[in-house]
Amino acid sequence: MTGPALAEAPAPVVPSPAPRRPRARTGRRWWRLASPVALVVAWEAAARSGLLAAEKLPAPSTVLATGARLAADGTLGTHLLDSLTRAALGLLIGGGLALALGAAAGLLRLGDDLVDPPVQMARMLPHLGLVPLLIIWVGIGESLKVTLVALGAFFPIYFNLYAGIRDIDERLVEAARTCGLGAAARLRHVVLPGALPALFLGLRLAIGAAWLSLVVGEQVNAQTGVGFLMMEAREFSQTDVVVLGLLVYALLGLASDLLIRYAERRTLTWRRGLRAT
Amino acid sequence: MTGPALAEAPAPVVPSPAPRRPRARTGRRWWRLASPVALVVAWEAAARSGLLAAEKLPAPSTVLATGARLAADGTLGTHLLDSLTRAALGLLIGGGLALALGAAAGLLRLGDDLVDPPVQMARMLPHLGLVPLLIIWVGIGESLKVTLVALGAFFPIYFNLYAGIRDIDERLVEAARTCGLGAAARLRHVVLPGALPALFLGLRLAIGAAWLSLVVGEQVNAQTGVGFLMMEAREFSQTDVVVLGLLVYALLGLASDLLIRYAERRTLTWRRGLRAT
Amino acid sequence: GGEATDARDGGPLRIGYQRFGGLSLVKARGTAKNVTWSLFESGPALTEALKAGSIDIGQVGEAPPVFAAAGKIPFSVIGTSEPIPQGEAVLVRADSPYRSFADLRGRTVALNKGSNVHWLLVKLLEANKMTLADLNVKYLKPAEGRPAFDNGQVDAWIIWDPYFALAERPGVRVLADAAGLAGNREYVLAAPGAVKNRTDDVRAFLDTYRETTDWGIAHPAERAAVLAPELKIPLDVTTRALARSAKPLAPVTPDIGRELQAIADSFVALKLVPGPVDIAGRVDDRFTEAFR
Amino acid sequence: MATRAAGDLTGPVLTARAVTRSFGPAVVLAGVDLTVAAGETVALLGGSGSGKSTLLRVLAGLDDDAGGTHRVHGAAAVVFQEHRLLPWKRVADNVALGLTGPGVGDRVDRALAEVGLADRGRAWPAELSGGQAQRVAVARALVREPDLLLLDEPFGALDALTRLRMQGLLRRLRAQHGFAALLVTHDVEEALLLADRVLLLDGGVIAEEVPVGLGPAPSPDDPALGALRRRLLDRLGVPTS
Amino acid sequence: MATRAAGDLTGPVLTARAVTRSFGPAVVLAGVDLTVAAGETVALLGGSGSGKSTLLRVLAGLDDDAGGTHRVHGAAAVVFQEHRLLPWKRVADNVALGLTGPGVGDRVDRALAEVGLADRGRAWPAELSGGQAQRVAVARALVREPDLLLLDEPFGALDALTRLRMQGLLRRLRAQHGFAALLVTHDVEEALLLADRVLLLDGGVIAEEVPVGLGPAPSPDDPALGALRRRLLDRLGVPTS
Ligand SMILES: Nc1ncnc2c1ncn2[C@@H]1O[C@H](COP(=O)(O)OP(=O)(O)OP(=O)(O)O)[C@@H](O)[C@H]1O
Ligand SMILES: Nc1ncnc2c1ncn2[C@@H]1O[C@H](COP(=O)(O)OP(=O)(O)OP(=O)(O)O)[C@@H](O)[C@H]1O
Ligand SMILES: [Mg+2]
Ligand SMILES: [Mg+2]
Repeated sequence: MTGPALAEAPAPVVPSPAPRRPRARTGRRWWRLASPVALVVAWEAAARSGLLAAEKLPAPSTVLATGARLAADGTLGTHLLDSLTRAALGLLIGGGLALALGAAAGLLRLGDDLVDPPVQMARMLPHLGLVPLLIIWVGIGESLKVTLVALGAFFPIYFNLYAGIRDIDERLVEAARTCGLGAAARLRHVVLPGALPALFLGLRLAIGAAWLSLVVGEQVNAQTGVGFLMMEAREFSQTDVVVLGLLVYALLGLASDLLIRYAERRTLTWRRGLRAT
Repeated sequence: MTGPALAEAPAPVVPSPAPRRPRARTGRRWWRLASPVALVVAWEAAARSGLLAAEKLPAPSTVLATGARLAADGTLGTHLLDSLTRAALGLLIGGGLALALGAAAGLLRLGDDLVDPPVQMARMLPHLGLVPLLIIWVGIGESLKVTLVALGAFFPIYFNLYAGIRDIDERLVEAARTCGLGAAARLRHVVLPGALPALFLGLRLAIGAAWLSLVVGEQVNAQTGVGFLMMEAREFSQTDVVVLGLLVYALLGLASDLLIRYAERRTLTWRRGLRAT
Repeated sequence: GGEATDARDGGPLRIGYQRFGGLSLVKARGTAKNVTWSLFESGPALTEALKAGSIDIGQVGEAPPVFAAAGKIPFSVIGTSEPIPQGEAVLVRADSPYRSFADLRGRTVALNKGSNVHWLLVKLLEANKMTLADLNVKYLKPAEGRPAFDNGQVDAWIIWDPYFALAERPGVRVLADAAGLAGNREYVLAAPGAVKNRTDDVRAFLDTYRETTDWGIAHPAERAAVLAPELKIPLDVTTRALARSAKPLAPVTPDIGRELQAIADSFVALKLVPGPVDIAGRVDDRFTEAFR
Repeated sequence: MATRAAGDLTGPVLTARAVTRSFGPAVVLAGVDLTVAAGETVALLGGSGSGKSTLLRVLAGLDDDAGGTHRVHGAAAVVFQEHRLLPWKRVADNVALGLTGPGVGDRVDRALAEVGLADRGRAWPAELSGGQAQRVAVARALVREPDLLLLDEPFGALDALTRLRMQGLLRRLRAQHGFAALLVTHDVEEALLLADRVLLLDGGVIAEEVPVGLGPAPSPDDPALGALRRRLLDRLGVPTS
Repeated sequence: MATRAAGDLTGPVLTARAVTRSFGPAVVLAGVDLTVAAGETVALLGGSGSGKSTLLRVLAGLDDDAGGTHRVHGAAAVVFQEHRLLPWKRVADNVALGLTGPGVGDRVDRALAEVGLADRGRAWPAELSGGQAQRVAVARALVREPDLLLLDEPFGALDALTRLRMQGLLRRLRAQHGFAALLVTHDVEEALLLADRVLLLDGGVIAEEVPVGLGPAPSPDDPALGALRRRLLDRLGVPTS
């Protein structure tokens, strides 16, 4: 807002009394914690009362204690860092490829014809099924884990980008063309911002897929990583550590979601969708 | 088109000479096979020439021969049927839940506040990590596999539906309201069709996720299923059967994609996106 | 296609090991020089890496070499251990009515497919004049078998150490072990390239292996203290498992070849592996010195 | 021609008191008072960005953040400034939106015929020209025979001839069904020809109210009309030589 | 006031020959021939759905499926019937779209000021009223100082005063920069006031061509204008008492 007065509608410059909105929104954000908190409380209560056997699901407090112990001796940090590194690397590679190929397929007819059919076929290949081949191709080291993450991250980004590009209002592209924008500038000013919401969604799904792939990957010859930690715990039936691993994933999910939400709020200020009623 | 003449624009009723479009489109559809075919030919050539060692990747002809053998003795059919049943059941359950919760979160503020945060947290839980807990909760039978598929299918559908609903042009909802449409009718006439493209995308991703989950699930105490077939082959290093399994997945991917494309063409005739240039 | 990749002269020798196998003590004590370690959750996973040429030497139980040979994976059997029949067992819940393995007829039994316990199952069936059809077999990995067993989804669980020792708690009873049925030896496998091109490195490593194993047998308390943190298992469990499962190494002999071949033939007869398998021919005795 | 229902007898169909609306610090509506009697047509004039569409949205009950009170007695139908046709429904289905009961198909066909689009019922909204889409939106509002029509520049994208026809249609239907209408328009002439009363929105309030009273079918050459036009244009700041 | 460039001397800025376009079986353009001289303003009239927007799209080079030949000599800028502002760019960025070089900010500010929206540069398109958005679209076209302006009802959503101002702006800028314009409009008066020549699109062809020649700043009360208006309205089928 540049100023209170509108050039051609000389509306009285009475500042409106109560800017309620921001307050309400903050309130709402806290309120969103209600259901997770309720779930955790119910879980703890069930565990304490003995309704939920400890080997079925350890109490949150037990899990937290385990977490504190592992965090204190540095184990959790090391594993987390390694997993994060792998996930980041894989996301970078898979996401980069998905951006390039998705843009090619979404924007160019030739790209669509060449790229999309093989991707459509590859889309269904489950990572786990590929593991034996990947072991032969890329070995059992870090590259296997990163490849699996990249594969997992590729598809949601590719598909959402492709769909996002296809969804862009053709009329806006035309308008940009008449404004003298070349292909590159149209990409930057019209296609990219237009496909951004879809891209964000793809990124969310990709982050989830990355973790999933990492768990698969960290089963093969890993000595570190949250997936390894969980697998090790599984083998020894340390349910509390397994649940701790899940909790770590859930918190990472929440953190990445907050990050993406923040990025969305920054870049998608212009949007107004169907407000929930 | 109702007729050649436009009521208020009395344009001459000269039928336009060449309806080139449909022809071109059929031609294009075939042309889309080019790159998969080229890939397969290159693969076969590399295998025959010895560039690609048989244990790295068997030739397509070998894989096809294996496929023919397994199809002839009925093995492939049985496994496929079992996998398909599990996938369908899981998709149904997971998809149904995703539709219900996604709609609740997308449409109702209360639903958003209650449903979305736990889902956001659960989103990152990798299925594999859940397997030990799921074994305790649902056992090691069919329900485990179906649960895993349902979990895999849930998230893409939920997220895409949620985003699709949030993306609907608020102005159209307003227009529907002024036409006297109640909440249910608005859902049916505005929200559902508006979110349909996103829903289709979610369905695509969900089918992929369903297969992935199934491979995980069919590693645990399965005697049938394509995932089991592949795992068994993996134990005996029968790379051709592993690749056959992958091929089956790829073909299923293609088939499901054609199905969804068909459904999209039927229901989304009204759309016009950025045409590839 | 291992040959090309696994013969890299000069580089560290790549060792594949499993939790609690004899090699883990070498890893834990850090006595071997110029090696890299890869951990595998099971024998089949380790032989898969052998096939991919990702490791030079690995250690597995009884059945994996047979499955690997059936899978045409190139490797040779270069060493073994004394039998460890107490290191694997059939577990049931203490309050269950089963008194012998034969009582399990028609019941559900969980075990890991393709591992040493698979051979034990075959021998148990044979000894009790039963067939696979008499049991409801569930193939579950150790990590999956434990919750299934603990929650009563299977009636019995055939498992090896250390999972055996971990599961051995009040309320759990050992129905039978491998004594008199199966050898349950450990086998050292090597990639052909390593055997051919890096004979000296392999020999040096095996020497270290034997020295470490012998030290462990001489110092059981210290051994448990070293291994418990490495394995992340409680010390008492480690001690108990090691007491029965840590055996001296042994050289491969024609007898060993015959023992393995018998396993292979039996698996073939039961159609557990496809086609005939020649495992005796995989035995390579050029490193026997290191194991004496 | 039927008689227009006298608003004062049957009570107002729309009442609004002290309607306010601001966007952030900018106050767009600063307290609008408005009454529309049953069967009455009120034209709303105002500069671009003066808040006409905002007011219409409030009156249609679509704006929860507005202050003041407003009430519609009976059913209202809205024609928005943009056509707001559902892109995934064919033209006929868009017009039929929310209608139930027997004979809907016929009613829709008749409404489309009335706006000159009888043969475009099966077209998609994206296939329509600007003026055609606008007319479909008008048909969608008319077909539900409301007590109050809220029209936001319904004829803005129409050529002179089609516009005249649509104005005629509106007059005819109003005479038949006796509905009231609040018509936002930029065309002073149109306002005077169609409305019983002309309001001028300025500075966030109704700054001027001009009763027209030219009779049910005024002629464009009526001298009274010329005077009114000059007065309104003056008030809008347009130089009338 | 600067002299208008004589079209005949500098050659045409737009030529189109036998332009055809059909949608399925419906032929919308059946062979349109059109020339616009440099600096000339041509108004295009026609019924709703007669193909005016379709023709403009073809001339702007946006329609690959059209037949015939057409050429723009120099740079063209388009104002579409809908505003087509990029919703993710603020108003000022929308106007600046595709502009480079120093002083863009100033030029954009000036253009926005000229259409009366000096203080809305940082607003989002969704926050604009219908008329404001349309004026931003006009500013976006004007700021690039093209050789040819293609305008599809650029003033359709504007109130009388703003409309007059915008017409004045267009006339002034044309005099300053000498650009040519093809103006689709529904308003016969506007066509006559702004254009050198009025074309009538009917039946898919240019059915009528009327040179105006009222001089650079015609008065609305010019009697010649009255006659022309009557002729055009007649041709459009509008009864002129
Ligand atoms: N994509 C399309 N498919 C089918 N018909 C179309 C399509 N686009 C336009 N038409 C038809 O072409 C005709 C001309 O449309 P156009 O938009 O050019 O009209 P116009 O002269 O601009 O009308 P208006 O004054 O109402 O804007 C109309 O009858 C319209 O229905
Ligand atoms: N969402 C919004 N956020 C901020 N300002 C807004 C928003 N919507 C409308 N406005 C402002 O409110 C004012 C009134 O808008 P409105 O659409 O009611 O005008 P209008 O009278 O209909 O104009 P027009 O004749 O151009 O359609 C305008 O200045 C507009 O910029
Ligand atoms: Mg408005
Ligand atoms: Mg048009």
